[in-house]
Formats: sequence, C-alpha cells, structure tokens
Amino acid sequence: MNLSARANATSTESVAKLSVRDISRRFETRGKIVEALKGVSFDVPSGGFYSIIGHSGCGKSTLLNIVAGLDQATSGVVAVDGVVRRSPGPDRGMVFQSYTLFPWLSVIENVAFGMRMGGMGKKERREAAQHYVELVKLSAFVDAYPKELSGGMRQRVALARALANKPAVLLMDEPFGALDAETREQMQELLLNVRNKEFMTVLFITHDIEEAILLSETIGIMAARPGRVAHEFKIELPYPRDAATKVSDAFVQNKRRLIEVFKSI
Amino acid sequence: MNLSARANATSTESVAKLSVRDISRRFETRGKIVEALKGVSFDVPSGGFYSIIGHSGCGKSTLLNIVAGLDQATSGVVAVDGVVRRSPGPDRGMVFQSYTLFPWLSVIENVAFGMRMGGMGKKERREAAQHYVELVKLSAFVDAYPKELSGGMRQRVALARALANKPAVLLMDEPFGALDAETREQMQELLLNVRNKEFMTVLFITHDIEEAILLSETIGIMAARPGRVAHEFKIELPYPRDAATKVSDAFVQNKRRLIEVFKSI
Amino acid sequence: MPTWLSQIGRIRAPIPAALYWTVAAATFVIPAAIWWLASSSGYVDRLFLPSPADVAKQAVVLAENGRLWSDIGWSVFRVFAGFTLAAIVAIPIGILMGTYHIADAIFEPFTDFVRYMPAAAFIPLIMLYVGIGETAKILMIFIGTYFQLVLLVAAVARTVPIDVINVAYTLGASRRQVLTNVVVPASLPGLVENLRITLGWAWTYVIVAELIAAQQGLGFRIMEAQRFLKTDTIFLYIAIIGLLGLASDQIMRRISSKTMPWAETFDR
Amino acid sequence: MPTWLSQIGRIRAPIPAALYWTVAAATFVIPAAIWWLASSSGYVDRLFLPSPADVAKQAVVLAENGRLWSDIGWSVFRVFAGFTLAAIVAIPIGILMGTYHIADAIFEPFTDFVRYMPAAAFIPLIMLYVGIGETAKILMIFIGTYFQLVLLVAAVARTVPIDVINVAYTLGASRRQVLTNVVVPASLPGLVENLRITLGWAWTYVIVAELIAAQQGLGFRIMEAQRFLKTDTIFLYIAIIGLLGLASDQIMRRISSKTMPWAETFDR
Amino acid sequence: ADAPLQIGVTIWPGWMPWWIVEEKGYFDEVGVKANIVKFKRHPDDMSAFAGKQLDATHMILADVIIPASKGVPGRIVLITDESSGADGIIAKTGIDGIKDFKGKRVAYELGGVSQLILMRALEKEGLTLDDVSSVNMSAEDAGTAFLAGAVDVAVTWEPYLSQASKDGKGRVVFSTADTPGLVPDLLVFRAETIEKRSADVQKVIAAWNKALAFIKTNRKEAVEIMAKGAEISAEEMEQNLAGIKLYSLADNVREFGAAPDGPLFKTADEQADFLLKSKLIDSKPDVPSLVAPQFVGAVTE
Ligand SMILES: Nc1ncnc2c1ncn2[C@@H]1O[C@H](COP(=O)(O)OP(=O)(O)OP(=O)(O)O)[C@@H](O)[C@H]1O
Ligand SMILES: Nc1ncnc2c1ncn2[C@@H]1O[C@H](COP(=O)(O)OP(=O)(O)OP(=O)(O)O)[C@@H](O)[C@H]1O
Ligand SMILES: [Mg+2]
Ligand SMILES: [Mg+2]
Repeated sequence: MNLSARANATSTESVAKLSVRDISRRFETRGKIVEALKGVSFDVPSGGFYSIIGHSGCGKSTLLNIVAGLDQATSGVVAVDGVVRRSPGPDRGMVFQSYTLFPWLSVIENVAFGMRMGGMGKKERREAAQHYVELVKLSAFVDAYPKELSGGMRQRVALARALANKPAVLLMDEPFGALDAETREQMQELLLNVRNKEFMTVLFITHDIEEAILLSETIGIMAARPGRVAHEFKIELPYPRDAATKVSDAFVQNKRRLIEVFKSI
Repeated sequence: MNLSARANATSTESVAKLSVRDISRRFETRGKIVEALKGVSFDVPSGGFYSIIGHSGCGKSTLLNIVAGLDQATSGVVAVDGVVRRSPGPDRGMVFQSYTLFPWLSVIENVAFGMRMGGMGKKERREAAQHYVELVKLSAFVDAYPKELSGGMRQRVALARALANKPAVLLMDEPFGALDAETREQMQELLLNVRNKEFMTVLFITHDIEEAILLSETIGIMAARPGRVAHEFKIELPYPRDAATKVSDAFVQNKRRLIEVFKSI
Repeated sequence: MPTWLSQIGRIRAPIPAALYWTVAAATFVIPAAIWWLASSSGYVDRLFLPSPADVAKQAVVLAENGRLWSDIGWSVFRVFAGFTLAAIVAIPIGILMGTYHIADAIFEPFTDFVRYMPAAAFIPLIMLYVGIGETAKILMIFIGTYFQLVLLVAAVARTVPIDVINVAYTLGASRRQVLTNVVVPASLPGLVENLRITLGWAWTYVIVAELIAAQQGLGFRIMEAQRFLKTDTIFLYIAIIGLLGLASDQIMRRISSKTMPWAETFDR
Repeated sequence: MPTWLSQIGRIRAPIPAALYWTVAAATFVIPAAIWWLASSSGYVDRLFLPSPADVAKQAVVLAENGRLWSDIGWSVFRVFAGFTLAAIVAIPIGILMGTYHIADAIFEPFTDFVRYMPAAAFIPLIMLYVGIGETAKILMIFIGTYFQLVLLVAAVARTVPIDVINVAYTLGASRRQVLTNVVVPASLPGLVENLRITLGWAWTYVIVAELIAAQQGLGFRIMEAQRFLKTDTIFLYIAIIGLLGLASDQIMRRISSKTMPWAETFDR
Repeated sequence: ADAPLQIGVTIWPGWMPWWIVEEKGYFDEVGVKANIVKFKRHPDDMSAFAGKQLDATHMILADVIIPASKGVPGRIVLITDESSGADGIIAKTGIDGIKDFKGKRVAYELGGVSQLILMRALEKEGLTLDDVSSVNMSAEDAGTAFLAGAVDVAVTWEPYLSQASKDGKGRVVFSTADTPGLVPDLLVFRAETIEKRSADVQKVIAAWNKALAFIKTNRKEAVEIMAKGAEISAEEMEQNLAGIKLYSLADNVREFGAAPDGPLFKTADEQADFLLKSKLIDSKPDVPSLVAPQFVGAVTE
C-alpha cells in the first residue's frame, strides 16, 4: 500500500495527519444512481480538529465511512500520515451516527473492547475503562447491558469506547445528537480535554453550528447533489476553549460569519 | 376498560385530551432495581402542545412508551379523552427516538402504512402519502428503501409517517435530533402548521430548549432518580408561531427563565 | 494486487461472480477428478466406487428407456407435494408460535416431543390410516419436514424486532394486521432461507417415503439397485438427487434476491 | 378480567408460567386420553394401537431386565457423539461461510449438492471405510446432521449486523478477532437455537444409524419389534425417544437463557 | 364391483414372475382385477398386510407364524418357490467350514430367514448362535459389509454370494441348496379375502401359473422381462434365478400333500416349535389353520 501512497501524498507538502484526496462515491441501486460524494478533498493537520456541517443527506456519513475504511470510494484516496488507508484500523476510531454497542457486552466491557483487542490485561483494561465510564457519567451503569440503557446513555458509552481506545484520528458522526444541553456541554468539554491530553486529530460531524465553532479549528461546509466541500471556514479562537468561550465576542462573530457563509451555499 | 376509566378520570375536572396519572415504572434486571419513573402526572388539553425536557436517562422515553401503550406502567394510568388506554392504538401516533422504518417498504409505502391499515384505497393513500413526503422534502426519494437513506432522511420519513396518520395525540421522542439547523427549522414549522390544521395534541420530547419554547404551551421539566416531573413551565407566547418568533424579546425572556428553572433542579 | 484478491479476506466483502463460480466449480471438479482417479486406478473396489464412465453409461441407458424421467418425475412430485403441504401448515403455525406466547405453549412442547421420533417408525401407522397410495408417501415427507420447519419458522418470527411491531401498533394496525403486515414481511427473508434449507430435508426423506409401496421414483430405484448390487445406478441416482437439489437451491436464491431488494444480504 | 387473560392475545407478551405449563401439559394429556379411549374402545386394532396399559407393562418388563437402560444408554451415546462432532465441524465452517464470501463459494454449493442425498445411501461406503463398529453409527449421525447444521449456522452468521462488525474494526480488532469476538458472540443466541433444532434432527437418524450392525439401542429395538409386530414395544420406544428429546430441549433452553442474559427473547 | 386385489411383493427372484403377469396382462386374461404392489423392506409389506392394505403378500413361514400368534389371519395358498442356493452363508478366505465360525463376526438378520439358515448350519456342526459374534444387519447390508471386509461371515443372498466368490473375497460355505424344504417362499392371502373372494384368489393363482408356463416355453423372453423389471441384465437375472427353485403346480400339490400331513405342514410345525423355543413367539398357533390348500387342489382338477 505504501508505494501508491507516496505518489498520492505528494500534493500535501508538509504531510497532514489525515488527507482526504478527491473522494467520489456513487451508489447504484435498482438502476438509479446517487452521486453521494464528488471530488471531496481536505487535510487535517496533526492534532487538528476538523468539523463537517451540511444538510441532511448531503453525504457526511458516507464520507466518514470512507475515511474509516468501512466503505470504498468509487475514486480517490484517504491517507493517514501520508500512507493510504483502504481498510479500517484502530488508528481511526469512530463514533457512529446510530450508536452501535455490542449487545452481549456490559457497559464496561463495551468500553474495554478495543483494549482487549489490543491485548491489554483484564485488570488493567477494566481500570482504564472504568475511568472513561466515569468521564461519561455512567458509573452507576458499569454492569448494565445496552438494552437497559436510554438513548443518550448508549451514545455516551459509544463515546467512551472510542476515546478509551486512544485513536490517532477520531471520527465522530453526530456523537452528541441525543444529549440534553447540559450533558452535551459536559461531553464537549470532555472531548476538548481528552483531545488536548492525548493529542488526537478529530474529524467531526455535527448539525449544531455552535458546537462546531466551539470545538473546531476548521469547519468544512458540505453541499449536496453531488456531495462536496463547498467552503472551508477557519475558526480564529485560541485553545484551550471551554463552555465559557461560547459567550465571548469572538465566538459570536464567528457564528454570525459562519451562518452567513452557510446560507450562501 | 371504560369502567375504571371513569373512576380514574374524576380528578381531571374538565376532561383533558391526554391525562397521565401517577405513573410509576420500575425495571428489575438481574437483581438490580431501576426506578425509571415515580408518580408522574400531568394533563395535556385538547390541541395542546406539551414538551418534556430532562437529562439523559431521566425516563423520558420510558414515559412516552407507556403513554403510547407500548410499555406497561408498574402503577398509574394513561387516559385519552378520559378513557383509560393500556394498549397502543392509532389515536396515539408516535415518532421513536431511533427511527424505526419498515425496511421492506419504500419511503412512500412507509408513509402510507397507517392509511393502508385503516383500509384506504391504494391510489388515494399514495396521493396522501406523496403530499407528506413532499412536506419532509424527500420527493426525490419516494421509492427508495430505508437502507438507502441517510440518518436525517430516515428521521424525516418517520415524521411524515406519523403525521400522515393524523393521530389525535402525537407522541414524539426527539424527532429532530439528527437534523441540521435549517432542515430542523423547516420541520419545526411543518409541525406547527400541521398541528394547527389537524388540531393535534402533541407530547414532545426534546433536548433543545429553544425548540421546546418555540413549539410548546407547557414544558414539563423532568428530574432523574426516580424520574418525575419536577416543574411545569408555561410558555406565554401567542400562536401562530414561526421561526421568526425565536428572535422576539418574549422568546428570549422565556428562554432565560426556563434555563434558570432547569438549572435549579 | 488486483482488488478482488484483497477482497477475499474481508468479512462480508463480495467477491467477483466469476471467482465465486470458478471456486464453486472447482469444489465439484476436484472431487470428481479424485473419483475418476480412484476408480480407474483400481485402488478402490469398483463395486463400491463405479467409474464415471459406468455411471454415464447407466445414465444413457435409463434415459433412453424413459425410466429415469419417470423416476425423477414421481420423486419430484412427491417431495414437492409433501414439502409444499408442510410449508403451508408450518408457516402460519410457526409465525403464531413466534408471536404469541400462548401459541408457543400449545405447539412447541408437543412439537419438541414428536420431532425427535424417527419418521420411519410412523410407516405402519400411515399405512393403517391412509393406505399405501401416493397420499402415504406425501404424508411421510410431510411428517419428516413439518416438525423441523415449524420450529425454524418460529425462530425466525421471534427475531422480528419488537420496535417494528410497536411502530405498526401506533400507526393503527390491529393485532391481525401486525401479524400479516409486519411480522410476515419482516420474517420473509429468514423464512425463504429456512424453506430453502428444509427443502433439502424433504429430499432426504424420499427413500423413506418410497419404502411405502412405491413402484417407481428415485428412492425406490436406489433401493432396488442396492438389492442387486448395481452400484452405478445407485451413484447415478444419488447424483441426480444432489443435482436436483442444487438446482432448486439456486432457483430459490434467485427468487429471494429478486423479490426482496430491501434485504441486506450479500449477493452472488 | 384478570390481566393474564388480556395478555394472551398480545403479540410477544409473556403469559404466566403456570398458564404456559398448564396448556403445554394439556397438549400431552389430551392426545394421551384419546389414545386411551381409542385403544380401550376397541375401535382401533390393538395391533396398531396398543393400550397404554400394554405399553406400561412392556416398560416395566424391559426396565427390569435392564434392556431398556442399555438401549437408552447406547442410543444417547451415539446421538450425542455424532451430534457433537457435527457441531464441532459445522460451527466454525458455517461461521466462515456466513462471513467470507470465498468460504461460501468453497462450501455452500457443494454442501447444497450433498445435503439432498439420502443419508442411508452412504451406508455401503461407510462400511467400506470405517467398518461396522460404533464409529460407523456415529458417522451416520454425523452425516445426517452436519450438512443441515452447517447451512443453519451460516444463515445465522449472515444476520450479524454489519454495523457491529464495523465498530469492532475501528476499535482495532483484527479480522480474526472480529470473527471470534464479534461474529461468534453475536451469532450465539441464534446458534444455540439452531443447535437445539438440529439435535432433534440427529435423533431421527438413530434408526438409520442402528441399521449398521447394532446389537442394541432404541432404533435397533424399534426395528426388531417391527419385525415381530410387537407394537407395544414400538410405542414405548418411540415415546422414550420423544421424552429424551423433550428433556434435552428444555435443558438447552435453560442453558441458553441463563448464559445469555443480554439477548432479547421472551422467557418462560 | 370389487376393488382390485392388492398383492404385495418385495424384491426376490422367486417372485419376479409377477413382472411377467403384469407385462403380459395375465390378470386381465384370467378375468381378475389385481395389482402388484412393490415394497422394499419386508416388514413394511407385512405391516400393510396386517393393516388390511393388502389382500396378499409374500412371506416365509416365520412371517406367517409370528403374526398369527398376534391374531393376524394369513392363509398360505401357494408355494411360489424355494430358495435353493439363492440364500447362503459366505465366509472369508481362510474360514474353511462352519466349524471355524466359532468366535467370528457373523452378519445376519435377526429373526429373518438369515437366522434360520445360520442356525441350521451351525446345528450341523453342533454349534449355536452363542458360539459366534452376532452382527445384526439386513441381508443386503450383510452382503455389503462382507464385501467391504467389515465382517468375517455373512448370511446373505444373490447376487452378493456370487459377487463375493467372483472377487475372491470368500466362498459360499453353506446355502439353501443344502437344506431342501427349509425356506419355502409363500403367497399368503388374508383370511377374509379368501372367504369373500375365493374365486378371485383362484384366478390370481391361475395368472401366476400362466407366468410359470411362459417361463418354461419362452425362457429367453421371460428372463428379459423379469430382468427389465429388476433393472438388471438378463445374465444377472439368470444368475439370480439359478439360486431358486420355482415351484410348479405339481410341486405344490406334493408339498401341500394330503392336509394336514403334507410336507409343508410338517415344516411349518417344526418352525413353529423352533420359534417358540427361541422365544420369538409366546405361544404356538394352530398350524393347519394357517394353510388354505383348496386353491392348489382346485387348479389341478
Ligand atoms: N429495559 C430496561 N431495563 C432496565 N433499565 C431500563 C430499561 N429501559 C430503560 N431503563 C432505565 O430507565 C431509565 C430511563 O430510561 P429512558 O430511556 O426513559 O431515558 P430517557 O429520558 O429517554 O433518556 P435519553 O434522553 O438519554 O433518551 C434509565 O436509567 C435506563 O437505564
Ligand atoms: N446504501 C445506499 N444506497 C443508495 N444510496 C445511499 C446509500 N447510502 C447512502 N445513500 C445516499 O447517499 C446520500 C448521502 O447519505 P449520507 O448518509 O452520507 O448523508 P448524511 O450527510 O450523513 O445525512 P444525515 O445528516 O441525514 O445523516 C443520501 O442521498 C443517501 O440517500
Ligand atoms: Mg449521517
Ligand atoms: Mg430517550
């Protein structure tokens, strides 16, 4: 895989952590063709936070799946550290739009799954997992099975599971969609913290413009038919950020500008 | 069922469209007891719009399921027009937290399902369904199967399906969770319109405080452990409302007050 | 590296149809070649392993005198009739069993009791009550198939997600409608798959069924050939049963992938 | 109206255990009563329908002389050994078939070909290669069970949602780990259910297996009794097979509901 | 007005003449409505017979005697043939005689003709079944098992006997050729059929006789018809026929003799004693009542 990788990566001078190059994806079902993605390209530098916003059905989940290696692009490549990736791996952790927990594992076992796959010992991984379960405020439910959890709780378990695995690149598809405002804020702060500490690179899909601004360095605005990144928007806010950032003037300005751009597309 | 209904309904003097009376729900799994709901009571008048907000896992979905007749309360009753309801029926339409479409039916067939059950003719129901598919902006996907839709598109189909069935009471569990801001706004307006026209009574779960204020007459704020309605909050905004309502002073005031109350719980 | 090669090791990844059928063909050609070698080398007794040529010769003989066709016709008829009957009874009952706990109480324990019994042991009772005509043979296949099929149908009906059922209720479907308009279509892909599997079971009963006073049929002819040590005929007829099964399998697969475009399966 | 009564008609609603078992018991008691009436009224020939008393008498005789126990022991051993072997082989192969398209190409068409063949037709080849000892009988049950089981396992493995597999990949599971840590546990409830169903299938082969030089066993004794028209023994032994099956069914159900608390099923 | 008579038959060379009856339409010729119903396994046609599904079927003596003790009324009307070398005992090379059977694995069908033949053979050398290691299998399976080398001795029938000799796997050490009269094959009718439709029964026997006559006069064609029915070659059919002795009417008259003193009665009585001794039946039926000699007698007139 490495050979073609070099060739493809030449366009990115300083190698980006994650490069998405000219991705297209076409679905053909029963004669009908849907051009879900066409020529999507962007880079996320190491430790960067890139959010994608766009209307329902514009191709965001499709894009994330391709980046994760779970779906194959009709054309184009995805590279991590300049190496082309076509299949999924632990370097790209993912939180799915529909929280897919393992029904046969308890909360803590779900969170510890990645560590178990990595060969970590039982006691060690339970401790580590416990930590993340606490972070997502589910200590009271460590031994519950997914079917005994509420929607928002499941989403948080999925989040803890992805974080606990410490992926180099974290892909998140509307991870906070089912959460109330307060919990959502807590999770946003959690994400900001963890990312700082672990130096993760994040590719994030959201519908919440404020959330996008609070978290991201860059926001890619996608347009539909065919799905493409129509505009990239840099957020000029210093890190570390927290909930308080949202009431700053700079934040409000960024928001106003972003909404303008978004509407113009 | 009617007998006990009368007895139970006496406490509501002027019979409410939907009465929830002292509902408790306890889950017992592997020895552990979770008190998901305890003594939840409220009324929604005919044509009323009642929203429930509350932290993740506080029991909102459980409550809605009981109102729909899909789960059985440990104690307490639910009455529609003063008649106790213990099993599900078309008088209480529902949009689920996880959009559950019928995978073997196309978009239009999904939307027309309720009408088909009601015995409406094929041509007639297709026309009616077509109308709702257009309202949720999925005309291009009438014949697609659920597996070919994005998350937000599925949610809209579920919405159209519930609306098309014109239930007396509409129960909605975070129906707009997976939608981008613009589509969400469109759907909110759609809901306001349809409710006006069809004179539906709505019980609505959301995480979005602005959404709750924009849509509701009354907001029930739920607290957890055990789940209960800790506070009822009246929204003093005249109908008809629309997206513009959100920038009015009254709206902002309501929001500030609601957030205060919510935080105090 | 061609992409199809990298696809091979991937879970659920489809491989090119050409590759699929090449490999599948190889799984037939290789045993056939081994058979041919083994029988022609004389390493294995011809009496137990006739040569492909002998079998082919026998096929020509029987095809020419027409017996082959009448045997196929009769057995296909019996299996088809018995199986169809079993399906007609098992599908509604199985769906009820998987849906209503009370139906489960009525049918499941008793089915669990009867299904273990060797079908051949029912031959005397069958002869006593329905005689020795075609009905008896069809009934034998029915008994051999029904009790297994009904449990498989129930198992499928049980996997229909409760959410989907609940949605239908809130849309005003009556219990009856939920059964016919939700449980049935939701079970359909699993149902077709299980019918396909059970059709194979029905065929394995053709010998038992044709113990009952059959005058012709594939199972009857196999037994007759066994009596006279005609190993080539036995091999021929066994292979024909296999081929008939293989063909019906492929037909059922085609039908199911054509009629259920919404199901998530990996196609051939 | 008591609540349990209203539960009866509800889809997927559990009914009280007492009601369940009362109804289930009735499905045994009623046919037994009909049997008793039919045989004591003399309406049906005793030769075909011995009276319950005759059967009970025969049970006492055979239990006392020990033959009953040795027959049960031998048959249980054979069925258990053949079935276990079939499961050991079919589960891994079936899971591969349901997971890798290439494994499907290798095994499915050939299995589809072989599984239609009447197992009894393999008796001569079995005798040639493994003789007439216990191995032969166990192999017979293996052949009768394996080809059906492997397809059922594959069908189950195919229903594991692709999402769950994908999640595991993104958490760093290797393909091998996905197989063992995701596909296998996700298939487990369906697998256990299908093993339960196929165990019944294995039992129906006990007669065929004991055609091969058995000196004892339930199937053997049934055939012997048939030879001498000892209908009471036939009835006794058939009932015993049914009861053994019923018992093993209940045990497997218990095990599966105890070991898989996370599965969504309606319990008894 | 009467339904066609149902005559059960399992595959046995001595009963193949029915194929000629069918092919030549002898039933029509003699004016009786009758069907030949083929069964694979012997117990199955007996079940059908006991269940009143058949009016007649073919049996050996033990098959008549055992059900009789259970109240199934069968009447012997005709001896069709006698196994005369078609059933036999085949032993591995190295086993020279019956006395060497001691401790060897011997395959035979429990309770069937095979057991009878084996016991008769062992008796000759002063042995009993306890001296051998019994392996229970149908005659065909026993033959197959022998050819497969899975047993040392097998009681089986043609073509397994000649096949094993031909292949040099063993040799026939004993056969029904050594025991004349031991295994007569019989045509047995239900008692009530005989009572109600004795004329038809008589016609069935007449049809059978026509077939026998045809075999005599047109042996080549007859063998071909029978071979075609059995799906084997004419040579193989001949080989099968070599092991049996078809009974002519005259033979029948001789065997039935002057009831109840004829040789058939004597053999039957002996076998009933033998079955009783072997605990295969609980009580001895009245043997003479199992025979309906009038039909054989009538034809000769
Ligand atoms: N089947 C069950 N078994 C055990 N506990 C359950 C079950 N279903 C729900 N619960 C518990 O009941 C409580 C309420 O769950 P519910 O789904 O109603 O929450 P919710 O308010 O809808 O949350 P969210 O906003 O996250 O969807 C939770 O603590 C949950 O763990
Ligand atoms: N399997 C499929 N077959 C056919 N079309 C598909 C398939 N999957 C996705 N699509 C189409 O691709 C487009 C993009 O879908 P995608 O799920 O990426 O949208 P999205 O941006 O994630 O939307 P949302 O915000 O609603 O989740 C949609 O038009 C959808 O209909
Ligand atoms: Mg999406
Ligand atoms: Mg919820």
